[in-house]
Amino acid sequence: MAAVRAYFNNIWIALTTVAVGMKITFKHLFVPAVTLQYPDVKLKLPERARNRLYVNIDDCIGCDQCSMVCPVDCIIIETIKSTPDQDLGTTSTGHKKRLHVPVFDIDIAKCCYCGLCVYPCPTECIVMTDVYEFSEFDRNRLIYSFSIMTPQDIELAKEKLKKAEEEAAAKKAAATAAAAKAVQPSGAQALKPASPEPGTPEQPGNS
Amino acid sequence: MEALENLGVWGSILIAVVWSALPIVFILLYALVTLYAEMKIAAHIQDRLAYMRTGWHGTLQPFADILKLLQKEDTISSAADRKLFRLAPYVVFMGTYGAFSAIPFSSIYIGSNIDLGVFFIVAVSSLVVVGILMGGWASNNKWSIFGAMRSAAQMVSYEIPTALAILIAVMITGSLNLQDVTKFQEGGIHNWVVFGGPLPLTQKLLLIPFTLVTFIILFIASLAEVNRTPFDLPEAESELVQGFNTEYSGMRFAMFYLAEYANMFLVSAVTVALFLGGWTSPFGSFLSGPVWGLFWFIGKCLLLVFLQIWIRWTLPRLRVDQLMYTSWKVLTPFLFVCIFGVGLILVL
Amino acid sequence: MLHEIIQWLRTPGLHHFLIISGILFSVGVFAILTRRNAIMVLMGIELVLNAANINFLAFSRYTSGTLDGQVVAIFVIILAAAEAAIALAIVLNIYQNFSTVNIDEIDRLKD
Amino acid sequence: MDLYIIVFYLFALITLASAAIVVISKNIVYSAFALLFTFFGVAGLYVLLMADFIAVTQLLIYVGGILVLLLFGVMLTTKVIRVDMRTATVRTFPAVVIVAALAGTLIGIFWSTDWPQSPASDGFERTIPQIGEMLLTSYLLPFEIASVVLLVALIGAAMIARRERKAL
Amino acid sequence: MTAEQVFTSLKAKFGDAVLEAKLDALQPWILVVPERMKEVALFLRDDPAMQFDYLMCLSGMDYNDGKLGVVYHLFSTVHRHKIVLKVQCAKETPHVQSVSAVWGTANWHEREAYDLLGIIFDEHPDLRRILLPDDWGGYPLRKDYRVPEFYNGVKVPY
Amino acid sequence: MLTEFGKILIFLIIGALFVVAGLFAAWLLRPRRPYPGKLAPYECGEEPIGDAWVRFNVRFYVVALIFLIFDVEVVFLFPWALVYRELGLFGFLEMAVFLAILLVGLAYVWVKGDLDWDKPRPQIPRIERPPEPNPEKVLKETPVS
Amino acid sequence: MNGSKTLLTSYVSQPGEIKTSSGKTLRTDEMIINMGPQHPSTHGVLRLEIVVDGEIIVDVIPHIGYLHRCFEKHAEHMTNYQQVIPYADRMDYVAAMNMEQGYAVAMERMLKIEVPERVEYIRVIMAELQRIASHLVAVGTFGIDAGAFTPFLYAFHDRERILDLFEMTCGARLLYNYIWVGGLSHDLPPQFIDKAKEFCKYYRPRIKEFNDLLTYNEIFVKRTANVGVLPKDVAINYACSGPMLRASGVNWDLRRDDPYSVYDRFEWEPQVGKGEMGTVGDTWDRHIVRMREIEQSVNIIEQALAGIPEGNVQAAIPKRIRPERGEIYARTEAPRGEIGYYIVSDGSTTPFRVKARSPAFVNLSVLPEISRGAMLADLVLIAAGVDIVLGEVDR
Amino acid sequence: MGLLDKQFQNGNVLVTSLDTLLNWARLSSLWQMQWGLACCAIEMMATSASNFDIMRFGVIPRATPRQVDVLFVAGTVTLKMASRIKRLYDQMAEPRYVLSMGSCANCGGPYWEHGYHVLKGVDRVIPVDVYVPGCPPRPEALLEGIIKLQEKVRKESLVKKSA
Ligand code: SF4
Ligand code: SF4
Ligand code: SF4
Repeated sequence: MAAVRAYFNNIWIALTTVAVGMKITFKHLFVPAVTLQYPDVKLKLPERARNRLYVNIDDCIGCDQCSMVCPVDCIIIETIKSTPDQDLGTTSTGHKKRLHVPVFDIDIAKCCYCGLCVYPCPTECIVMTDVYEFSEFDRNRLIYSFSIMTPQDIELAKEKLKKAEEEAAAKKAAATAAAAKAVQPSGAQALKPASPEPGTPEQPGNS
Repeated sequence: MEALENLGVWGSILIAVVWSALPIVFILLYALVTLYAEMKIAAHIQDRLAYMRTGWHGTLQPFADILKLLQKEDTISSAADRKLFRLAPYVVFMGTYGAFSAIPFSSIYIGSNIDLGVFFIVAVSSLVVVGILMGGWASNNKWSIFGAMRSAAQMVSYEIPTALAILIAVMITGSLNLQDVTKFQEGGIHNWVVFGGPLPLTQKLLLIPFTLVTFIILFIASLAEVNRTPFDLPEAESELVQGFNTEYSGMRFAMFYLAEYANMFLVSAVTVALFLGGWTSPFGSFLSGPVWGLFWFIGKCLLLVFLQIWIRWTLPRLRVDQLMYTSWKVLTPFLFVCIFGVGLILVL
Repeated sequence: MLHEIIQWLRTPGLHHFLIISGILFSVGVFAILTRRNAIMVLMGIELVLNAANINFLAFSRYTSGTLDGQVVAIFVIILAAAEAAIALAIVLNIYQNFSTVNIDEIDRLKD
Repeated sequence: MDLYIIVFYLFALITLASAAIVVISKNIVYSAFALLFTFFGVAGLYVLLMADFIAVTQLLIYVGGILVLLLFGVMLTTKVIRVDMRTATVRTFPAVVIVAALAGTLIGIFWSTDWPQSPASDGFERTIPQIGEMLLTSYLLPFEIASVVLLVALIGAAMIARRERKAL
Repeated sequence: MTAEQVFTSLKAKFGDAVLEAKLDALQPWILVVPERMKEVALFLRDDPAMQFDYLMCLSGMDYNDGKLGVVYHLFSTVHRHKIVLKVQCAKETPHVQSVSAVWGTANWHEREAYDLLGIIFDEHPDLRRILLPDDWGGYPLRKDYRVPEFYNGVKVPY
Repeated sequence: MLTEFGKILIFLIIGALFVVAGLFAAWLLRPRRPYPGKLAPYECGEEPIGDAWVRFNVRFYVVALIFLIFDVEVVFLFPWALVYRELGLFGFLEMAVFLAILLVGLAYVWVKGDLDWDKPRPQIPRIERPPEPNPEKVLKETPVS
Repeated sequence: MNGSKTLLTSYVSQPGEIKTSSGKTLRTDEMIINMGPQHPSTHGVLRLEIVVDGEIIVDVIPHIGYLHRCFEKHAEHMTNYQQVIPYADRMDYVAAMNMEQGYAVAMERMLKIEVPERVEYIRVIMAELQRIASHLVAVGTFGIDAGAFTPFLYAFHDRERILDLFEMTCGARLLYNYIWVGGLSHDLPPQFIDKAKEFCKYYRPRIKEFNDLLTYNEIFVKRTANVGVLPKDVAINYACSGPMLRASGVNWDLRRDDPYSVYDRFEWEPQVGKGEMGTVGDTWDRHIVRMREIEQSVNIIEQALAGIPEGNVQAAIPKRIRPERGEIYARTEAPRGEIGYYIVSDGSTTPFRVKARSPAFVNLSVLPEISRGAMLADLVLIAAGVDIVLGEVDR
Repeated sequence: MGLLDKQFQNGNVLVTSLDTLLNWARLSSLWQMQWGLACCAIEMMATSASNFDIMRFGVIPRATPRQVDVLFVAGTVTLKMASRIKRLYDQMAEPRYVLSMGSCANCGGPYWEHGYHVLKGVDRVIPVDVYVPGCPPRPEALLEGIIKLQEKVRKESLVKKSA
């Protein structure tokens, strides 16, 4: 008898629970959709959103901190020392810039958006933005170079440095030669700095 | 028409051809609508939108889908049996479409007014089983064969409850011809078989519990016949990938897809014609007539299709043994009880 | 002669059905005789039964004019179904025991 | 009558051609699927013989039932290695002789006998009710026996199949 | 039971098989010889006073001094005490007795240690690579591992 | 004149023609660039292990078998359903006997478990433990803390 | 594209003896089915090699490693301990917060740092939110595997709200790098507490709805009850943890039993499986344990939100992490169970060895045991009930 | 060979409009392979969930490669997986597209340096159409990737001979 009871009970429970479920879904049929219609409507991202990196190269002092701390090593920075006669200006945070940054590449395709590079930057020039739409057809376009030095600039800076180094070496040699003699370096000549031409910083990727 | 009649045999054939091509048009239209509607209904049940970007609110989406499928390469796996692989969609679609010939869409439209009506529909649908077995076996893919075998076993087991439920309606209406069955129910909602049919009041009242149960069982069994949730094991994505059509691509797959949707309509149509008064208006002679008949018929069918969709997006699916349990140990015994009950009531 | 044949071909009657059933019957017998696969033999039997059924119906239509032939045909179909069910069960059983459905091999394996 | 001829030959062709495939094909699965067309063609012939109910029954039971059963049987007994699906044909030559003789005799008899050329009746009005009535009246005994036969078949086949499962 | 007690009782039972113990570490550990690891493990699991029935973690180690090792972190759900066992073996003959018959969980952990460090667990029922493909060469977590240039025709390094 | 069955034939033919038309249209448009990799049978991204054409569960057969028997019964039921009212109680009883006999069959297979699909036969895992160590012995051997 | 040719191996299956990859020869009526790596219900890239007899499973051989991303190697190559966190995140990407927390707890124990109370509270809130989010993914995909798609979307909708909270806090939706050794990367944003409270209020009725829709649906119950039963002693022997262990009736929760953080200050209870619908330790129990844990987590979050103290969240972050020589194994309770980090330091600024004992890896190893004799359809649910995340299985 | 497949030299109006129509169909009905690899897959799931609802773009997940148009490589491709990915890609029926989602699939992402078992970019085994950066990309970014892909499809020509 118990088996018969269980048999009918089973059918009954099945029918009722199905009905309950169907009631719920029916209710939802008339609940307005929660969908965000993306290309037409875009979500306002919170302030802290961590998406594509942006480097304000004007403020970068080339200290390499960000690259050091990056766990995936996707920031490549090369620097060229400026000669004492150059004034690269100061950053907006008041740091003195002493290095040219001819290469500041972030392979955004490797980046894991962890944000670790943002914290140590002394000038707060590397930031994560809320730009997330930058798909590409070609992967190489995901390597972003933030440096705005043209090849000529780089050449120039390198030559300068070389010259300065040679000079320094020569001076050093001279200094060693005339060890006793104190050499007063002449005041830094305010040559025209090899700073970049003003213009829109190159925004790689799609527009 | 008459001019054509005068042409003799060939004229009548021409008429018949046109006549029988109508359901194709209907199936296509219906499939487009249902494909769209299914996704939209599902989406709204799930608080989202689905298709929004192809045409106004995505209305053109089914067209895009079909056009896309047309351009899709047709792959036949090298392990497959090419002949049977190609043949299967034909068998499946012919089985489905053959059944449409006995569906009374309206008081003036029925493909073929044979006496055997539903009996023929039940019989010709079995072509689908063979077609599915053919496709699944020819694919030579474990998932396909599993899906096909399951599908066949399932359709076959649920054919008994379906046939028995149909039988009960036939016992009440006394005809197999769906057109006659429908006419039998004319006169308003109270004359529908599901509410006992146009019989003397005492008989009717006695019948109602039986017919209601039968109706529900027929609906459940028809869900299983067309492999819909909660009986969608043959195509259970989470188990069998895509079931028997795993290896099919492009248009061949589209044919299966189309046949599946057409079958959804078919089972609803049978249910409607037998139990819900077919093309008769629920308000007696109000709003009746051939065109309204078409409207009522399709409307009722779509309502059942909606029910199928609604259930699909609500319930989880059964396991094979539970599926068989439901068919043989729940539905069939209940129907036998109903047969005896209805038989007695009608004879006495 | 040719004309006669064409005429004959153009008027399908009892002959035609009988001949078709005869061919079908022979084909079925052929299958039974030649195939070693038990299931194939079964298929041959089904063909033979179908041929018989054609005969029943043809005679019913052309000679008696009653429905008795049809009723008998139903019984034949039913028997065919019952036979198929039992026979296949046996075949499966044999397959399970001997791992083959080849009749000769089974013969051999039995001893 | 023209159409009748065309349809007749169409079905005859379907039937015989597919029957030929059934016996000739080396692949048993092909044979099984060819059987579908044979049954279908035979059903067509039944229709031409004004036996609509039998024709549909043929579809229902042969195609929907027996064929599926056969297919399952085939799929249950084919082995892993594809070669096994081929079914050996033996004694072809003697068989051909016997069958040819048989067919010759049969066709000869059919041919030589003078059968009525036109239907005895103009088809039947609504066969099913009549058949139903005959089943319940003149054929009552076979009808009830049929149920017993079916019962026996069911129990017997289930029993055999079950024994098979036990052996597993 | 404290680590010290475990150590003494192990020492008493297995003698030479228990080599040393560092009991003042953050998490005290006991060093066992690899050949008798299974016995020790069985004892630790089944002894009513120990009942270390829960192997939290099994880690392979490359000590970078020519030695490989396995570290077992044990815990008892009954007595709620923990102990760390270690075994060490030479890099050339990295054989350790498998404990997968003692703790079911060790099965996969040992396969992993085999896969990544090449420690061979004797008597393991199914010692195959688990994470890396079967045709991989070398044991990547060894300190001297060189990344292959190509794997099945695909360049591996960036 | 075309009989009703003729129309059905036309329906079937049109059904087939529709598939032909669809596939023909696709044939016009679709690319065809097969290569062995593309035609490899799909098995979730792995290479197939073993052929798919293997023997299947006998369950499938048993289900088809029971179906067949009941299918046959349905064939009898339909003509009966059309006429039993005219035959009155007698006709009903005849069919009742018929059904009853078959129901015996149903009951039989039900009781014998042929209606069940392969039920899962879960094997609950167990852990091999050595026989419980003799507590006294253990106590002796292990210095108690 | 070079080398693609060599990737292709033969596509033809050889006739003859078929062996499983663990070397067992098949019987004639058995067959190998490959589920995955691309299969709708393997939740990523698990591959199950299934030996079936009909539909009954004879054996399951899980193949993992399709997502082996060399976490341990990376950890050894980092230039400092902090950099490991992004990789720890990516282990269990569904519950990144818990992964970070585990690592942070281990490192703090090693460095013997006390973290400020506010940090602990925030960590608890985050960990519990993450636990809800993770369980939502688990029960949602469980629904899909059972054939019900809608519950999954409801679950994901709720999860989305949690992700919004996370994004507000640390800017990322999935992989946060939020919990640092000794502190947090950011303090909570000002609106956070209100929003979180709002979420809790919104969420409670949704749990009931979800249960009505899926958990107590008779079909679902019939599918999961008595399926994949894992007895207590086997669970312990296989070192299962988390909901898997609790569903087997072991009242065990690291938050309570091996305490860390401030869980002892809240009122909550570990949920254990009771076998209401079938046997203790079946798949339904695993599901219901998760559902109930979600409720408990909401409780904890509400209490933590009410009691959160003020303070500096970065006070204890060491400038330079250089632990002494030594090693530590520390474990915490992630949504999937015990996440343990075994960290060995050689006294330098980079870890010498980091081994992660990931819960799903261990839980998965019991899968073959509990799925023998079940049906193919059950296996899908059993695997879903184990709730694996391949990232941490393979690391 | 399809009759129209790459058969025309230059487009006349008819060909061009046919092209447009077909491209439109392909781009609006990108069926996606239901497959995720790693963390990115979770975001992919989130994209198909109610809040972002990828289906608005006509993207429907299908389980078998035969019926899909686009493969989202969402997550880290390991070397063990590479051959499988290649095989699945091969089994897709043409026309087919690949969208690489996330840093890992683009170039190995965070694992490019020490990941001995990580394929450094899925484009080493299969051709990629669109790269979506991010780790993981936000759901919107994936949607944007799809829009990009649609742009690409729109510019294709099925019937014209490819140069
Ligand atoms: S966000 Fe992380 S991975 Fe990306 S550049 Fe910064 S530190 Fe490197
Ligand atoms: S840390 Fe900041 S200033 Fe230093 S190199 Fe990086 S971006 Fe430039
Ligand atoms: S790109 Fe980032 S989020 Fe995506 S799979 Fe790789 S590590 Fe995970």
